[in-house]
Amino acid sequence: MTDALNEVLNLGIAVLILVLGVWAVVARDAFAAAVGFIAFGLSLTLAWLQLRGIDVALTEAAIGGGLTGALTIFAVARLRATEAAASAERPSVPTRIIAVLVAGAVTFTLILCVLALPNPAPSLASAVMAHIESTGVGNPITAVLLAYRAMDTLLEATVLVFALIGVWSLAPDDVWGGHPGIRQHADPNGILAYAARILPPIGIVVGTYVFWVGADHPGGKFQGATIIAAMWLLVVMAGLVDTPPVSRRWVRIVAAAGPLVFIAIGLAGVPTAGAFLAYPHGYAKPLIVIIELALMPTLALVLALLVAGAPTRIAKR
Amino acid sequence: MSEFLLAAAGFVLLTVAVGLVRILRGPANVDRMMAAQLFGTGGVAAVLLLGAATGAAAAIDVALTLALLAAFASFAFVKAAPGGDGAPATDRDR
Amino acid sequence: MNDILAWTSIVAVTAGVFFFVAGTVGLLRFPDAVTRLHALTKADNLGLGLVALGLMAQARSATVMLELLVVWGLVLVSGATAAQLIARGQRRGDTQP
Amino acid sequence: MCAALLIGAGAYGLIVNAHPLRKILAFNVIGAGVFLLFGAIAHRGAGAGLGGDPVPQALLITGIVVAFSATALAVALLLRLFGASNSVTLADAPPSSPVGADDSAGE
Repeated sequence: MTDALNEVLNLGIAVLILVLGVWAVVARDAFAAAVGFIAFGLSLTLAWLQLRGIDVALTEAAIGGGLTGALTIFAVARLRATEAAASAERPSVPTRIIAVLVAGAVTFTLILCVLALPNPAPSLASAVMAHIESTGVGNPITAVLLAYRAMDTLLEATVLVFALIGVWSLAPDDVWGGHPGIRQHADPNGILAYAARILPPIGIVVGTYVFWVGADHPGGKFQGATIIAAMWLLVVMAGLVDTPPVSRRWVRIVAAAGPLVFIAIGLAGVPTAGAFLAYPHGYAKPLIVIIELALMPTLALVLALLVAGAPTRIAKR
Repeated sequence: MSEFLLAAAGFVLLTVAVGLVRILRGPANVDRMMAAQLFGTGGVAAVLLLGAATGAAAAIDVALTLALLAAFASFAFVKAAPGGDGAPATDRDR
Repeated sequence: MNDILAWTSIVAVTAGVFFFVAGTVGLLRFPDAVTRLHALTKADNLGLGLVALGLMAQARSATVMLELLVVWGLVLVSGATAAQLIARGQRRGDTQP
Repeated sequence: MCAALLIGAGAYGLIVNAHPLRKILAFNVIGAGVFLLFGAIAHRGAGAGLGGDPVPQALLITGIVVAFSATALAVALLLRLFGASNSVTLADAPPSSPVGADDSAGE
């Protein structure tokens, strides 16, 4: 009974995701497409929940639903003028037929591959669980992220910082190093400012909580950092504070600190444990906590500034 | 009990899906802005019910995140949408 | 005792689902954006509250109950704010078409 | 569960759009499809008391975050292109626009 219900539910979520995904691509109006895309991200969260990837569900809820949504929606607003011109040059019918054929072929091949997946599926779960004791961390996903595959996580944090450098370097010459994003003007006594005063304290508590439980339960630094970044952006949106000019020293120090601490600990592993990113026996848990603690502010800052975009205004001296 | 909760989750999800179709078709952007609202309530309820049905306690954290970020998304809509607090022009003017 | 709790949650969750259905019916049937917004926000928030209440009866610890309460409170605050903002944007669009 | 797998495949059928911002969105949809496929595979590898194989799940988190940063960079590039040439298509941009004069990223 439960299984059948579950199956129906999964099917329903699958259909919902498909419809929203198609909508995000074919909708005539870009705003509608962006809204559909956000709903798409939020329904993916449900799918992750059903696939028992609660950590992934948290990440998707935070990044897919919130930050990517805000990013695209602001871009749509700023590019509104170009929409008419772009929709005027719709691809010709033969082009579209070819595109449909190509996409159909890719889909068909993928379905064949999916049906050909080995059964029972290969799994590293038991290998992870066998060694989790030595990391001192209770959440297997945190263990994988920061112990077994720490190199990936380090590279990821570095990629984020480089993406931010890339975004910043797109600033025009005259506003180099200025404030990113558009200056928001809102009524300081308005309802949005009110919400921006109520929500962030709760949000920061929730973000820290999600970060803290990450050691033993689903959660972790990415999710917590995203929540905090969103809260900061909310305050910026309400016009209560402005984004900092990117040439400020503290911005740059915070943006670089997390990966640097990570690399330093990794290098320290060479003499003490015999390999880059290896943890000496018995010190794994404190070191992992230090890395997470160092990465957290970096991630929050970088994620928020990635949404804010390239500098657009001159820094006030 | 878990069957009941699962069925309830499915039902809520169904109403969310129906509402979403209505909202996305909506004639004006104002209608579309409600999408995040809808997920803020319906989606959170579905997540809570699913979590309770499958016994995943951490689903509440997901619901918490979803609630915060859905609020963030709807504020972003309002700021960015034509006719919202951000730009005064509406779609039809262009 | 357990029976009472179970029935409480069944009744509350059912009532919550009913309000979700009502909200969606309102969304489908009401003629303009402001009334649709009204149906969506009020009915759905009540529905979520009832669902949270129902699940609280199932909760194993006080922390979980508190978390459920916080979830509902958050959605209430943000939902009310966003509804205000959307409705305001709608009205501005009406007065200067 | 196989039903969920098909979504990943279905999402691929979506590469037909003119506006570059929409292309970015479509690309994200494809990415989400890939993630979902990977997640479903992770779910098949459940074992040792876990709901899914934790290694792919951890990689998924990494993947989602990196996809977000790539999207942010793409959007920033697009906005800069628009700011520099008042157009979002490379084809008919006036040749005088100094696009990409200062992209010394990755220092």
